Amino acid sequence: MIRLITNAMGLEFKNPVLTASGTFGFGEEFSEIYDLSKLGGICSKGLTLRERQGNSGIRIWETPMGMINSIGLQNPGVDNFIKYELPRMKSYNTVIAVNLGGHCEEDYFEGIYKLNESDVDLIELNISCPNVKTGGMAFGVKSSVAYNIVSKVKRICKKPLMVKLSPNAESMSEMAIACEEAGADGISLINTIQAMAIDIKKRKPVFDNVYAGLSGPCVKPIALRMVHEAAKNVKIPICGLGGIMTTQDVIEFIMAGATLVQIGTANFIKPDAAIDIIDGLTEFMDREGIDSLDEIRGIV
Amino acid sequence: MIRLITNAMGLEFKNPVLTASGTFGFGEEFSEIYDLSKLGGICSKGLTLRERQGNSGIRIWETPMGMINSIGLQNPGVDNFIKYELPRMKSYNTVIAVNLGGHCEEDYFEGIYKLNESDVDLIELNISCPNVKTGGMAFGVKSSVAYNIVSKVKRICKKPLMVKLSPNAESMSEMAIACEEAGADGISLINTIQAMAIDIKKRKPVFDNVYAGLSGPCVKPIALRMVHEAAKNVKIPICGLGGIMTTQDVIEFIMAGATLVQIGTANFIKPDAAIDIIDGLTEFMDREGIDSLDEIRGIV
Amino acid sequence: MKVINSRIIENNLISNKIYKLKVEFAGSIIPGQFFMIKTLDNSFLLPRPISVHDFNQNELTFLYRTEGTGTTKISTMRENDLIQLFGPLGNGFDINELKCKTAIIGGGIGAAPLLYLSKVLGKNADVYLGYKNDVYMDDSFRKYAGNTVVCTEDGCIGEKGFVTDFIDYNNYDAVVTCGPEIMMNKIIESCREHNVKCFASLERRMACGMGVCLGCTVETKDGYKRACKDGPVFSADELRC
Amino acid sequence: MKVINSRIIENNLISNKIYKLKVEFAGSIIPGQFFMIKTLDNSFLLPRPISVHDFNQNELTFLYRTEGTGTTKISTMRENDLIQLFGPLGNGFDINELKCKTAIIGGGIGAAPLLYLSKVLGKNADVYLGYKNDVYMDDSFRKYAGNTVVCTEDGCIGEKGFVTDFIDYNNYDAVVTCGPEIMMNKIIESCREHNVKCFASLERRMACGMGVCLGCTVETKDGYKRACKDGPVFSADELRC
Ligand SMILES: Cc1cc2nc3c(=O)[nH]c(=O)nc-3n(C[C@H](O)[C@H](O)[C@H](O)COP(=O)(O)OP(=O)(O)OC[C@H]3O[C@@H](n4cnc5c(N)ncnc54)[C@H](O)[C@@H]3O)c2cc1C
Ligand SMILES: Cc1cc2nc3c(=O)[nH]c(=O)nc-3n(C[C@H](O)[C@H](O)[C@H](O)COP(=O)(O)OP(=O)(O)OC[C@H]3O[C@@H](n4cnc5c(N)ncnc54)[C@H](O)[C@@H]3O)c2cc1C
Ligand SMILES: Cc1cc2nc3c(=O)[nH]c(=O)nc-3n(C[C@H](O)[C@H](O)[C@H](O)COP(=O)(O)O)c2cc1C
Ligand SMILES: Cc1cc2nc3c(=O)[nH]c(=O)nc-3n(C[C@H](O)[C@H](O)[C@H](O)COP(=O)(O)O)c2cc1C
Ligand code: FES
Ligand code: FES
Repeated sequence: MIRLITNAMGLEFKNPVLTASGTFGFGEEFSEIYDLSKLGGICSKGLTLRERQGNSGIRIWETPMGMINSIGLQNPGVDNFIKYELPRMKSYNTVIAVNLGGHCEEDYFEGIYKLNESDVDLIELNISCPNVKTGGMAFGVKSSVAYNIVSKVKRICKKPLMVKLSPNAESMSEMAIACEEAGADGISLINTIQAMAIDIKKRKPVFDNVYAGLSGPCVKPIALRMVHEAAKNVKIPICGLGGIMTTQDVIEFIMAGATLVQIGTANFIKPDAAIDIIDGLTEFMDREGIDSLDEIRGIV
Repeated sequence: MIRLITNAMGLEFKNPVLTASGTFGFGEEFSEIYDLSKLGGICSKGLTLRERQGNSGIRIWETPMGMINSIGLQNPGVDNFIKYELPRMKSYNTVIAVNLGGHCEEDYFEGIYKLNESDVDLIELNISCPNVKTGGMAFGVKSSVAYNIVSKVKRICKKPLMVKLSPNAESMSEMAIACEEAGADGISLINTIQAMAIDIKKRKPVFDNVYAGLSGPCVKPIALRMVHEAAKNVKIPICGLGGIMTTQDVIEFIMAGATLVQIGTANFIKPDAAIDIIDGLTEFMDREGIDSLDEIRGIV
Repeated sequence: MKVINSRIIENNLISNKIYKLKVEFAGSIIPGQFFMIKTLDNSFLLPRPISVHDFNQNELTFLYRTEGTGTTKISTMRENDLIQLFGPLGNGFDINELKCKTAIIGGGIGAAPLLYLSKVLGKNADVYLGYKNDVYMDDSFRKYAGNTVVCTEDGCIGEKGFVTDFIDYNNYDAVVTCGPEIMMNKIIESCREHNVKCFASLERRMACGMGVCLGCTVETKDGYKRACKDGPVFSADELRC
Repeated sequence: MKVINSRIIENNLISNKIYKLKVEFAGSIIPGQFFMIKTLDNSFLLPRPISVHDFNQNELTFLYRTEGTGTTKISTMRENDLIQLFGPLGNGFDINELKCKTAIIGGGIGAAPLLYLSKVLGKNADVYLGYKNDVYMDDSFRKYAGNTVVCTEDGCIGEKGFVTDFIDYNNYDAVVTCGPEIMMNKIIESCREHNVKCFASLERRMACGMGVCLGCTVETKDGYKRACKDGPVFSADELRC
């Protein structure tokens, strides 16, 4: 297991496998299924400064080897998180990342100020949520806009800062470079891809918000390309995700240049998927005679 | 069947269902399976001015509910096409579209001059192929670049001109608008999405070209969103494609605003899929008591 | 709750489109709880929520209707095949609230989760089952319930009419229901009128089934709740309908 | 060629990971042709190319080894299930070129397409089968072939060694081969040395199987050809290896 220890962004992760924001709640439910200290880390459900109810109407839709969600950042807000969720999360004995979204610059700043004073290990700045009408993804499409918000956040942020990129960005390479130049300690990608579903009986969009976010195995080939593209363009560590279901998928992301990975939708498909994947990594290293994942990282 | 007749770009289509470029060759093989005159139209394999060998190495890779291809526009060139393929295609008694790619402006112009003098019904200008190193998709990413090439082509083109857009475009709405303003008679979308696969045993990308194009049911939710986005922004007719497998998929694209659709990867999965889909359209109209697809077009 | 690959003991068609699936399972289960079920192949992605129909001696029984891709695929599984189960999930019925005279009202396949409840409540609870025209599950209920009333819309079997026509709410202290929304709404309304406490088991599209994805929202008087974790059983008092 | 949903007559394990699939099919088939095969669910997307192993009286037989998702899924299909077939596809062997003394050389599962050929060629053709350690198909070949030589790498059954060690190319006017690339390359080389005409059946990843996608390229002296339509049988003279 020691072979899996991964250092990135000034933090030590027990292994490179984190669970992805919005697919793991705040960990409590999963702690009934397995020992969370086995994880490399946990990314919290996306938080906003203030509590949010989330979107009305249908929120989940299955697609061929994928799902579309329109949760709309339902969350208890930063204060409630720090008070009620974080203490329990810290007891899980793994790296705790807070996924922070925002509607405007001030929201991000205020959230950061509060989190600066908390026990959180890592901030994952969500500039990419496609499910909220204002802000959210708007920060994640144009690299100049992203550069602006990331550099401002970085100036005030006392925690390691990982920026979560949107696959809907105009250019993944430019976006990654912009975040690196703005001072991000790392980047994670991809968030969900903007998609749509139509209910032909009702002759209406399935989602009240019309567009929503696609995730799951169907997006993996796209996510892998984007991680590779980002990795070729920046030196900061990359946390790769998008459709990871198996250890083999993780290896692919690492070969494409990812330092860390996140498990998202797979947590729904097989709730102990992350543990299988971590176990599989050790087996893979044994089989291939590898002492450290550094030997294959970015090899492609 | 008369109810399915669709007029667009100055042409009459027997029905709104065409077969997509690169998935149907020049029709010959499929003519052994079914009567091609049943189709709304056929888009030829992507042509370039001069014959191309296409890419080396593996060209096909299966992914969850999708496939990645790296054919690299292997084709006989415009002259050979006009001489050897087009006469037979014209005998199929359906709308014949030529999919034309290019590496540089001059290639496109010369191709158009030759096709102007031919029997081709429609030109589908491919500014979006992700599988050739130079040109190809480069024209399809930035809307200003697309505007430039499309307006120049339009000036010399004597056939109806449909521009095939890339899902890798920076912004689908801006791209659609740029093509409309440049004078396109219609647009078709989406081409394949840039993706990647890694062979972890070889520790190498699967494709010699590293990145290649993703298609099939997995991309449908994304394609549908893009078609909807384009339809909300332009008045020219839209030909929607990307992952269509069933009549229900077609209805969704039409409700999202498509006038025509194309069947791509489905031709491989069930070679007579297009016929099933066309038959299904009639049944759908009967069931819903609809006289014309206009009643549902763009309803969402 | 746990994730296991469980062996199928039987998976048989028992009525039009209705299958009974029996699997091995050790653990304890509250009536009204459900499992997320998936085949081991990739013919569909999200597990499907299916309620516990019956449970005893390490045998867990589900009753499901084939609707779309997932349930149709599940119906092709055979004896000894393995199937992925995740559960038990959800709050289930609060038995303490039902130690009074209770009416259990099920509509169609919606009655599936009510059998195990009826078994636990015993003769104290009467059962009302409404069907379109195809009747199933009635014999199982008769074994446990006080009184069992069966009706069909066309009267082909049992009483003719909607199940809601045959209940005298004055006879009951509590009502439990699961079935089509329109039926449940009608029952909730009647219960409010008659001041009878009422519990309804709701259905929502689910991804995780365990409370983390926030995909299965139910609008309550306290804001959104999760059908999978705060439910699927809700007190009619909480519901906004 | 046609697309049909065909009824499965049998689909049985006949050796380690090797299945024999028999389906209903009416039509005519040239030895060496193949079908694109798919289950009717969506557990995988692209049909899988599988060669005709045998054909008679409306019964088409395939022999396949479970490799990954697709073949494993196909192996779970049972009698009377329907399966999607598209074919027959490919050029098949040119029987006229093989009306001389012919050696048929198969390696492992690669021998599958050679049985129907052997049946058509009859006693005029000898058969050489090489396996790692597990031998199958040998009895079927013995029925039709002139001489049948079986060998295994470890000698557990038949001769010990590689199949290529047991062929005297001087005895033959033509050689036909299908199996691992490294085996086929060696045979092609020997045939060139001995001036024996040689035909090899090649495998490539395929999407359409009918010549339209251009996904299955084979490098030949005349440039790229399509394994599915211009092949899968190629004359060694054309090949660049
Ligand atoms: C808590 C709970 C318990 C249930 N118990 C039973 C039971 O005991 N017996 C039974 O027959 N059915 C039950 N259902 C309904 C059952 O889950 C759906 O019929 C099933 O998910 C449909 O899946 P499908 O693949 O056949 O249909 P598809 O339409 O192909 O499914 C597509 C997606 O929509 C979801 N979906 C479709 N219909 C429903 C629905 N009614 N409720 C929730 N999700 C849906 C599916 O889960 C899937 O994610 C229950 C639902 C819930 C929420
Ligand atoms: C013309 C032809 C005839 C064949 N005849 C037979 C036969 O009679 N018996 C038999 O056992 N096998 C045969 N094969 C090989 C067989 O097609 C593959 O073993 C099978 O496609 C593997 O699919 P999978 O889903 O099990 O593996 P996966 O690895 O899951 O397949 C993933 C993808 O790669 C493709 N692929 C993987 N391996 C091969 C391969 N060796 N050749 C072509 N595509 C491959 C699959 O078709 C699929 O698209 C033949 C191949 C060709 C091209
Ligand atoms: C139900 C759901 C909710 C999500 N919520 C968030 C969120 O709050 N913040 C965020 O950054 N990403 C969110 N995501 C995106 C995931 O973290 C992840 O980026 C995406 O799903 C791709 O990974 P996957 O394919 O492995 O799921 C959510 C995804 C799902 C499916
Ligand atoms: C094997 C293959 C070859 C293709 N070749 C071309 C091409 O030459 N020109 C083009 O514009 N699109 C080409 N495409 C893209 C398709 O026309 C279509 O845009 C894409 O596959 C999405 O539709 P689908 O998901 O229905 O396949 C090709 C696609 C495939 C799968
Ligand atoms: S299904 Fe995920 S929270 Fe209920
Ligand atoms: S598989 Fe499509 S051309 Fe050969």
